[in-house]
Amino acid sequence: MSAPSLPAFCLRLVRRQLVLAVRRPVEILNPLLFFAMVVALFPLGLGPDPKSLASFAAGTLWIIALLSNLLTSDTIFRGDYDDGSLEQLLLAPQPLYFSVLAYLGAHWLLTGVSLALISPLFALMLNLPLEALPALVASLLLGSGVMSLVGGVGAALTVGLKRGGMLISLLILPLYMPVLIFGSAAVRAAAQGFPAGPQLAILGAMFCLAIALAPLATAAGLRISIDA
Amino acid sequence: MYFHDLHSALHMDGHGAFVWAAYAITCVVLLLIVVAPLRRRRRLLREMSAEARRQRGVPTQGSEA
Amino acid sequence: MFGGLSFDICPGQLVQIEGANGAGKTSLLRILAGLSRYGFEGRVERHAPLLYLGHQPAVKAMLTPRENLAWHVAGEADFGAAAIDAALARVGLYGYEDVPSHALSAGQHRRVSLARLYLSNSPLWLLDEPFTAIDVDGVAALEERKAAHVAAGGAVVFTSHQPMRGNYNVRRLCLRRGLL
Amino acid sequence: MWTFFHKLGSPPWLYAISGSILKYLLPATLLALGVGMVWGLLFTPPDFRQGDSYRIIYIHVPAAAVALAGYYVMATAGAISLIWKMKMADIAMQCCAPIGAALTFVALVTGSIWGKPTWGTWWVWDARITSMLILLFLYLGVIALYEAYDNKAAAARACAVLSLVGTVNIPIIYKSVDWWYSLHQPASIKFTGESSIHPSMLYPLLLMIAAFYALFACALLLRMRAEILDRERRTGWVRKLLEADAV
Repeated sequence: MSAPSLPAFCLRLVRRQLVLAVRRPVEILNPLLFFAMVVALFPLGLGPDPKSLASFAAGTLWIIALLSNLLTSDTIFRGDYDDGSLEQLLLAPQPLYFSVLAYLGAHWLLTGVSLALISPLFALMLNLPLEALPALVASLLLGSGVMSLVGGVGAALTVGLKRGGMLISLLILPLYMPVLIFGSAAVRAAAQGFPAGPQLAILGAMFCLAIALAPLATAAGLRISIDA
Repeated sequence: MYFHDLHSALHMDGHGAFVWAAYAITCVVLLLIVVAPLRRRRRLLREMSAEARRQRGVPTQGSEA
Repeated sequence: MFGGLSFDICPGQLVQIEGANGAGKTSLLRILAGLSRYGFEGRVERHAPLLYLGHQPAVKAMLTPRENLAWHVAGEADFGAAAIDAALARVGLYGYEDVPSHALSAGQHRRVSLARLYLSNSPLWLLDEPFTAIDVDGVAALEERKAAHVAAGGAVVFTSHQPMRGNYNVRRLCLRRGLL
Repeated sequence: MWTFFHKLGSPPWLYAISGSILKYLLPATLLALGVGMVWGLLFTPPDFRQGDSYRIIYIHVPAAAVALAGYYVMATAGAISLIWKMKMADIAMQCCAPIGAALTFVALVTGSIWGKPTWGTWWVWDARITSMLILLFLYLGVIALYEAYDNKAAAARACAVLSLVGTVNIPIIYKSVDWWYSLHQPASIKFTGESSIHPSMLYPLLLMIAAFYALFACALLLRMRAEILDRERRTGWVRKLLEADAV
């Protein structure tokens, strides 16, 4: 018998991650719940005036999405590090670059995509104009992909540490900033009736760059963490 | 020198406080990044020579007298 | 931790690494496996695919033994469901294939990961404390399996404090104060 | 070339050569800093628009330039330590971070102090200031990651990876912050163009930039020497050095 092909192995890894998540649905729901609760905080803090909420909505939604992504990124590798699965993955004959890509892809599907899909609901609660909804979903889809990939680097570098939770935010928040800038700008442009295409194109470019480079750094980080 | 006297140099048309404060803070930080490693090195040397002395043991004094 | 080590492991050898706690048994095994690549000076040459089983059994509580084992061997080849069930039966997990792993004991988790030994094609096995949490019958079966693998031209390196119970031809490496 | 590279990797050689370099470089640097500061503070004419507050430029711009360059030095050292497993590169990388963070801090504080008389507020979300702030975060992240690991060899490699990731990101961050600022820029705040700087102001600035680079080199070497001593304290050459020192 020969080793399975690379795509088959990666698909299998994604499927395993999804099965694991579905068996413990709280893990999928927690970031969404977090998103909903923080959305509720903003009117309480800023006042209920629909106009002022609408003017902040684009930035607010993006910051909350960023935070909920950040909170989940610590767990990407932690479970597998603790129970020894990660060692086995490192020893598998398949190149780690692609396994890592599969891991991060699964994380993106579970947090980023689900968040992007329900975000219109919360956008309406914050009085974001309807025209901006497609831009919001598209920018969150692309942006959360970048954030999952970059977050994977932070997760890989801190997975061996007992207290990684706070540290990972220090490491990756500065790297999230360009995503935030263009993501919220896309939504704001759409809300003001301008085309959001350029910003989305830049987010797409960032996504491509992250796909090419982030798994390299993540794989290196995992090898260091396993070795330490 | 551009300024006529010490007072005008300190005052700088009302901007003196800002300018001198900025220079003072900079000097302190620059001094710190130079002095900190020097102090650490001196402390290390002292530690290590103490360790070496411990390993050699207490010198036996007056054994020949 | 240790220095001046040099040895070859050839096909047909059963090697036991012994040593007190903290002597570096696990570290040595991880270096051999290629998990530790820094922090030591020297060279490890591997000419065969290897199978490494570490301290942790890598069993996911939310997956069944069948799913766990299928994932463990997924990198190697696509074994059918029948082969996986057969391997689970060999380690005494017949009838437990579909029970969620969190309902199983630590020894049974260990058995799930040891079931790989009945599937794997890798000639070189590196086993870290394989007998942990395994009962007497299990130990005997495992010893037999290792002997069979060695007889078939494979090689096994394992760490353990206890000598093997059965009468096998074992090469013993003793790590004592960093030396062999 | 290769023997030089090899020597660079040897702690005793680096310790000795850095000692003899520092003997001349450190006094020269301090002298240049002193001269530059006095020159900039007292011997240059004031800017016709900003008056005397522009004199902060002589510390702000060099600090910012060297802080940014320091990150690239750190990332380069990190890459060398990852690729060739060179212990000295490891040490250099780890020693860059606090110095770079300190210089970034200086740039931010002086920029903020400069902002008060010029713009009337202590802090402006100006593109350059914001980028410097993010640079400070990047430095602090590297330091925090290094401190979090117990195993210092692994810490150095983790920091090397992080600083390389940061290097890829710095241009992206700078460009995006720049774009973001130009989008939101309030019309009232405008920086005086520096391209038309008068030579009488330019020369002290160039001197200060050179002095800051030299200071970075000095601080880096000093830190590396201390770190080398600490890591190599059990080796023969350090023992010998101690004995020679004690006698």
